[in-house]
Amino acid sequence: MNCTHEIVMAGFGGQGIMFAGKLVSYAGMLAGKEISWLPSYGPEMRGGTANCHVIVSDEQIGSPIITNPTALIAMNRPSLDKFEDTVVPGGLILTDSSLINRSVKRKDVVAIEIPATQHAIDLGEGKLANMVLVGRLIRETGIVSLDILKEALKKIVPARKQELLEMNIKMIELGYNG
Amino acid sequence: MNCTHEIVMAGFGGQGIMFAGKLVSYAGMLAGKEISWLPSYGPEMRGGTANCHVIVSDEQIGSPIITNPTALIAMNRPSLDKFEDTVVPGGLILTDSSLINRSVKRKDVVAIEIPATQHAIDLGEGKLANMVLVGRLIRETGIVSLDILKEALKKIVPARKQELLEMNIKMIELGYNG
Amino acid sequence: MTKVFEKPKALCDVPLHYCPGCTHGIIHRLVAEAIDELDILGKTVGVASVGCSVFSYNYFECDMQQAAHGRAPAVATGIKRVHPGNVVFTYQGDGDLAAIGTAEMVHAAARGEKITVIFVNNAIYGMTGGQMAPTTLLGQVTQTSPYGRNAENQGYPIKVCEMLSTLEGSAYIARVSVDSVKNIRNAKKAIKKAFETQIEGKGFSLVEVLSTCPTNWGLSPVESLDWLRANMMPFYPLGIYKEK
Amino acid sequence: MTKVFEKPKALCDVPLHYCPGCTHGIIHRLVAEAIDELDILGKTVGVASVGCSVFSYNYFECDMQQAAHGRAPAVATGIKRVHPGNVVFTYQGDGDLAAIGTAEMVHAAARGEKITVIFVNNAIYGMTGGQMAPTTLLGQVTQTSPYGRNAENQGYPIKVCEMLSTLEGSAYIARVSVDSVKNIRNAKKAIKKAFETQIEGKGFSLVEVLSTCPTNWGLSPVESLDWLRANMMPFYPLGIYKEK
Amino acid sequence: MAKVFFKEDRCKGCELCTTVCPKGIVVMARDRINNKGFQPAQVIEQDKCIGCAFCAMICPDVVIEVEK
Amino acid sequence: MAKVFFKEDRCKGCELCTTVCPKGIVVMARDRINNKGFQPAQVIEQDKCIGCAFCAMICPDVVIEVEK
Amino acid sequence: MSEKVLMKGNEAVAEAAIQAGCRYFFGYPITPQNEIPEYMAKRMPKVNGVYLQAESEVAAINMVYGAAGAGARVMTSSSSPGISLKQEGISYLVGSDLPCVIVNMVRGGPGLGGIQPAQSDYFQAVKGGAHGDYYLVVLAPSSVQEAVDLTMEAFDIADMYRTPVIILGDGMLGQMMEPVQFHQYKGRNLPAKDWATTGTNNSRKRNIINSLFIDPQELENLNIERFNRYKQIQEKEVKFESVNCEDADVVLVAYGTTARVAKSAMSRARAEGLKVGLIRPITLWPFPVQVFQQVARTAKAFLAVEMSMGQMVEDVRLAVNGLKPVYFYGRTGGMVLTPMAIVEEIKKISGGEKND
Amino acid sequence: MSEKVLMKGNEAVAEAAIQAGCRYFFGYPITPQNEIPEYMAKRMPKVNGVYLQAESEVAAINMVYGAAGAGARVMTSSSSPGISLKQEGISYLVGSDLPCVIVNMVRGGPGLGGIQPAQSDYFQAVKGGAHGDYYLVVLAPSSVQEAVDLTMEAFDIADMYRTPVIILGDGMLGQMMEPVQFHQYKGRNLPAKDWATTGTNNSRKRNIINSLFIDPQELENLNIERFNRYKQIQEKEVKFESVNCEDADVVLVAYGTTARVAKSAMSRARAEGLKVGLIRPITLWPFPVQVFQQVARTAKAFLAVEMSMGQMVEDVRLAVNGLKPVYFYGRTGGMVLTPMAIVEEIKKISGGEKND
Ligand SMILES: Cc1ncc(C[n+]2csc(CCOP(=O)(O)OP(=O)(O)O)c2C)c(N)n1
Ligand SMILES: Cc1ncc(C[n+]2csc(CCOP(=O)(O)OP(=O)(O)O)c2C)c(N)n1
Ligand code: SF4
Ligand code: SF4
Ligand code: SF4
Ligand code: SF4
Ligand code: SF4
Ligand code: SF4
Ligand SMILES: [Mg+2]
Ligand SMILES: [Mg+2]
Repeated sequence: MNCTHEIVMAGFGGQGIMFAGKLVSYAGMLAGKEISWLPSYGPEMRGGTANCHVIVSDEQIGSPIITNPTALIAMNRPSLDKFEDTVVPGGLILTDSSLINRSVKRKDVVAIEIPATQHAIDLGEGKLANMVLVGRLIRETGIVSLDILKEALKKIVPARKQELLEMNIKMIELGYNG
Repeated sequence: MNCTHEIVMAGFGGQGIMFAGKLVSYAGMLAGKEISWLPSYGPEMRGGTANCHVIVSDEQIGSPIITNPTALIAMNRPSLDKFEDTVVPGGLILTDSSLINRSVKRKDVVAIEIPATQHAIDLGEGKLANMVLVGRLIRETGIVSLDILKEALKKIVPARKQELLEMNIKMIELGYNG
Repeated sequence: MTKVFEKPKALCDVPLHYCPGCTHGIIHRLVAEAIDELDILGKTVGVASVGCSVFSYNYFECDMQQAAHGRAPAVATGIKRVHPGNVVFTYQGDGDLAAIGTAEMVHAAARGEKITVIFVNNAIYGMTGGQMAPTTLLGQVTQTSPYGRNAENQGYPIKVCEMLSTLEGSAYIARVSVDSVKNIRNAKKAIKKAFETQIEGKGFSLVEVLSTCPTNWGLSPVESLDWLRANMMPFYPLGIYKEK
Repeated sequence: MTKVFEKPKALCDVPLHYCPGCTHGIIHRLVAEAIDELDILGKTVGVASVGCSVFSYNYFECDMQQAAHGRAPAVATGIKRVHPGNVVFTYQGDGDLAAIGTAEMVHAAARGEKITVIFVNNAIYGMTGGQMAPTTLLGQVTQTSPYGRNAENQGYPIKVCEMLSTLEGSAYIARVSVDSVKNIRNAKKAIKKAFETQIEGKGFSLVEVLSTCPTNWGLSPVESLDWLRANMMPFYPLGIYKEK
Repeated sequence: MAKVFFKEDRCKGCELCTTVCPKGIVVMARDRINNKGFQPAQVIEQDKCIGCAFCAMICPDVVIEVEK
Repeated sequence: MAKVFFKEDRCKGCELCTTVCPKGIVVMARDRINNKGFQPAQVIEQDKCIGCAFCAMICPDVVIEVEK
Repeated sequence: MSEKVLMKGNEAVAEAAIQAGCRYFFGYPITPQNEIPEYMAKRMPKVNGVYLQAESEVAAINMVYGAAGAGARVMTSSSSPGISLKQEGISYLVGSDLPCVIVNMVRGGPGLGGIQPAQSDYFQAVKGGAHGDYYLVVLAPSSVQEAVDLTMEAFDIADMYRTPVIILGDGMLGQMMEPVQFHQYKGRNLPAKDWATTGTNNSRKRNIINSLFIDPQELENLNIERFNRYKQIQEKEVKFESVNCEDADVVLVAYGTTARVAKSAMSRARAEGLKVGLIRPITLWPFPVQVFQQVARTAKAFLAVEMSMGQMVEDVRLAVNGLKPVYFYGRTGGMVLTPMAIVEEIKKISGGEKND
Repeated sequence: MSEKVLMKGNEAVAEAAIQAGCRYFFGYPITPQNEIPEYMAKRMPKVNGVYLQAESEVAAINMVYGAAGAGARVMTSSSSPGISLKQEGISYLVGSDLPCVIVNMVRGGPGLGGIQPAQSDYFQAVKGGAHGDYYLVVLAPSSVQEAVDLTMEAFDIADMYRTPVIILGDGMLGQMMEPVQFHQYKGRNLPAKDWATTGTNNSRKRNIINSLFIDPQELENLNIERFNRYKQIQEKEVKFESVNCEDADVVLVAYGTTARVAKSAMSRARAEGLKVGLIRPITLWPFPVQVFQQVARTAKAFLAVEMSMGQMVEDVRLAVNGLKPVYFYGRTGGMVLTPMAIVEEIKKISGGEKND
């Protein structure tokens, strides 16, 4: 059972939450794992928080809904407020500290606060903070290898957006190594 | 079972078929019997034949639909063509011979052909041929007495149409006695 | 001697079920004549609606579909989108088109759907026995306006041609009548024009035909034509409302 | 010092759920201001429709009903017929009113139903994530017109005021916008006038308000107002279309 | 000379045809009913017919054919 | 003298108010985010305000009150 | 005590509604129930009520929603295709807990079908034709008199439990005339409609009529609360008639007009020495499950007869739960059962010829 | 062999339809199935197909009628309230024997309800939400891959038996992404659509698509003919999955996404030493009755789990027919079941705490 990763990624619409989730899912698929990806949907998306549930597992996946994530990526304060308490003890919480004006309160989890947006701005594109966080996520959890993640990225970023691809990879590496 | 009268009345729309049926039903009700009245309905009424099923019985009435009438009043040829064969052996067929250019073929029924419309015209209102036939019907079948029939008529013809009432009674008597 | 008048080929050789003197029959014939004259029988598909004309699927020699009450324009859209080369028409009463079918009608027109609608307005629900229609005139007595249609509670009659003409997608909209030989001739012209509009791909076409319902108006067929002229024609002016 | 501007009493003191810069919020406030000014809060019943404004039942301090998609005018009719003394309004989007609700809208107008319709036209289905609406402009890209709305296949946008004005029962029909202070002022006037029309028993009233959907237009709120001015206002001219 | 034919059994006796004949020769048969039970329309004075087909045009039941 | 009040936590940072102020004094706070996570609108130069309430009228979220 | 009058089923239902205090009717014509709107059009103006012909069945049911939400006793009626169109609206009425009465004079289906009597809308009425978890109270009169009595009661049940109630008749019931009496209507004690949108009059908190609950936990809670009310209805409102079941080998099960035919069949069969009984569910939902459990102890078999291809028979099977075989015989498409044919079926069962 | 791709359930259904030859789609937006029309809007023009956004669900289903009658492979999709609006149209499709595929991504109800996943439209889909005697073939995929495979097959079943086929999913299935493969679509051998209204081309007798049969005998005959086709479907098209039933004491019954949760629950229960099995109906109609009859011999009890207040459980009861107790556990209104809660229920049954 321990080889099942249940990741919740949450933030505002427009922060690339859904894309980040898709990327990890895709990488999981390439790695030969069972995967599922489930977005929150409906009016709560407007103005409020958007989130997605990603499961990467060695076993067949039952419900794609995650009640207690093994890892949480929170990209705004409402998301952290909403999901902090749901993370399993010993789980991981990754926050974008450029956007969240408080710290993680839980003491029984691994809390990592990264100024991801700031890093991303420094590297040239603030909107790719999501990739910074994904890079860090896979380092912390080992869901997939960095190589597979990059491979997945290549598959889902259209060839004509080569530039974007490279930028994304840079961000991931920053997160992974930083 | 013999005290159940199942009467089909049929003709064109406008000939007072439904009214005749209602009258007999009402009379049956006044006579303390169980009764039901069921009209044909729907598009076949337009242009084609209109008919109604009247059951007057000493017992509770099951289906108000009559498959094999004990008595048939046919006021046009299509009606006679349609229902002649359905009448029970020994049953009654009453036709308006002013309007039907053929005779009853069945030999196992009591067939009475009355030039009802002609009689009614002679008496002053051709449209009351239906009453002539009803008068004859109750004489032949004894469903109700003539008095009860008249009483019923008084109840369903509005008081302000006194003249019409008298005319109707005349027609019924003509049929009953003629 | 040559035939100067005979049954059009597009009309089946069967008796019509309409009441005596009901002008649905005339309108059927005009549609069939238009189909004959344009020589399009083999590619025409008709859509019968729910109303006295529901059985029109038995009367036209082309392929036919029978649509749910009010939905003929949607059904016609389905057909036309699958076979854009077909000529698709609907035949609808005023209850069908102007009451329950309002949305389907308005949107087929707005889409400029390349179909032709024959809209038979007899100011009443004929088939169901004479209830008030959206086109019933003020003061008109019907089974469900027994004290005469009254604007305060039952609203105003809808002028369909006027309303649909406001829509960009409508390409040909006309109102005609079949109360006289002259008007019957004009009606035929309009119906033909409507089919042509479709064939030329210009957009949505509709011909509203003022029609009688002797049975539910409680008038003889001849009186019915008089009533139509005296009451319907002043309120529903004949004419071409839109032509692209 | 006196308050020259504050939250109207008819508006509940809760945050609105609309996206940043969505002009639904302005329109809500204008409706509430009109209710305040006419002092009719206690007898007003509102009908929320299905769309982004579905939660408007949480925002007005009067009794509210939530209606099925497109059916707000029918629901309002039910309410008004039971309590003719009430002031009944619906608040509907363009998908709700001009697509699925076309028949209910047309017939409420034709009946001269004494209700007021606040019709928020943002040329898109907001709530469901930005699909094409009947009011989407030609060429406009939406989730279901990804190559731009194209008249040939997807038809033409519907001009609701123009269409409803052809109906005898409509008593007040106006189109306004909330893109500028001036237009907001006019919008408020029109909304108030619409309520007055109802209160005076003149018939059906409708105010179409051109509105933005920054989220689904993919523009910032400020850009959205520009887009509205540049694209919607020329196609949907502001003005009073009918006044009895 | 023109000629009109009536498919008599299709006639519903509505009388519309009688109102449009410029020659006034279309009349109802009061002496008989057809199989449907209606008194049918007829033209007895065929020779007066000018073949205008007005009667046929207004007939809702395609009862009438006209030759000229 | 006029005064504008902002219920800052209701502000969604849409910037509409900033486009209508005749005095150009409504500006976005770039230095802070409110509880909802938005950079709110604000008026610093209150003394320049003429109390026209344009800002309030265009605000979709009833953030602004104006006194005069 | 009122006089006996002769009335069509449709008219009788309309008059009964008015006598039960219904003052709002929203309808749309369709055969074979047109006499209901027509009667309403004539009578409502006389009793200060409203008859409004809607532009469609969809509009009609949503007008019912508005009127019911505004606190009125309100009714609509239609027949099969029209009732299908009302399904979304019915689900909304349920979701907003609004009381109303809906009449379905069933005709042959599917599609435009025919206009002769049928019972093939049983599933739709009883199992839920619309979306979501819900039941409707479904009353099935088998005579014009019963149509009157049940219509009156329907309004009380609707108001008591805040639920739509269906009167499920058929073309035959609607069109036939029988003698009826209108007994003085004694209503139940009912809770005030303090939830209705009448305008706050600035003197109470605003009322909201709504079926949207975006938080699934809230929606689930409301569903559970509603099902608790359903449980009460199941306990208190079940109605049925059972005849000759004590010694019966074969028990006929039939409702509505078909039950009349079944009764004739029962008499004939008894006359021929066959021990036949009849259970006639009057409430189709709640279904009278207990009487089946009881009768199943002594009866040898059940025979459901319906004007359908077999719909109520499922509820009979569920009620009997395998204790005894349940057979089916039906006609459909507007064809009506005859007593003779039912007797034949009974004989087949008794002779072991018929398979479960 | 095609590559694995990651796709949303909704998009996968849309793509599968296109690969199965569907070239006509008529829809109307509603959450949570919007990705279907949106995908169609993008893809159809590329394959010379037609995507048309109708003015309503009612219009959409009637466009489907027209297109199906014209001989096309055609699809529509919606979610609960929208499907309720389609009921009349569905009955017409049935009555005119027209093939088509209808997708319902179910959400919480009744009324406007919510938008989270639910299974509370089971009755509507399986028992008949519309009027008249009829059934629909109802397919219930439980993964995105199965959604693809069943959608493809749905078109063949529809054409083979001239019936509408429903794909019954839920919001979760529609919204989730999973890896899928699009296998080369091998169609069945299907009869020619010589009944379609394509225009006679003056070379054949005219075709009529119609559901009106005013003569009840004719209508009955057609209904019987249709039910004969249903019998064939019941014989040939039943699909289900059964796992661990051989030695199971308690057999879970679940379909769609709930079956996934049930599987997790089964694993957990087995891990705790409880002998638990699972039957997953894939065709909800025809319901896999026989497997229940068989398993009922050895199992001690059945537990139906659904995202509803209990709907499929009736079919389980009918199938088990009293042989063994049938229990129910469900959540509703958009609440989703958890494996833990199901295991709890299993324990209650095993411990005799739960009542039938
Ligand atoms: C959904 C539905 N509602 C109602 C009906 C009943 N109905 C049949 S025809 C008709 C009205 C027909 O009136 P119109 O369209 O004016 O045609 P007419 O008979 O006057 O030619 C109605 C309401 C139906 N068949 N289906
Ligand atoms: C019967 C039905 N069909 C579809 C929907 C889904 N739906 C919800 S809102 C909406 C459209 C809203 O668009 P609009 O009316 O323009 O309002 P907006 O959100 O743009 O303000 C739709 C189609 C529904 N809830 N019910
Ligand atoms: S009822 Fe009226 S419209 Fe229908 S066929 Fe008869 S006359 Fe014509
Ligand atoms: S989606 Fe559009 S209409 Fe809806 S709240 Fe957001 S901006 Fe406003
Ligand atoms: S063709 Fe003309 S002239 Fe001859 S009978 Fe007919 S209407 Fe009269
Ligand atoms: S118009 Fe036709 S149906 Fe009418 S009387 Fe003349 S011939 Fe007969
Ligand atoms: S009230 Fe007028 S001047 Fe003052 S801040 Fe607002 S817009 Fe500017
Ligand atoms: S208009 Fe209102 S919500 Fe928008 S930025 Fe200004 S104060 Fe904030
Ligand atoms: Mg009409
Ligand atoms: Mg909109």
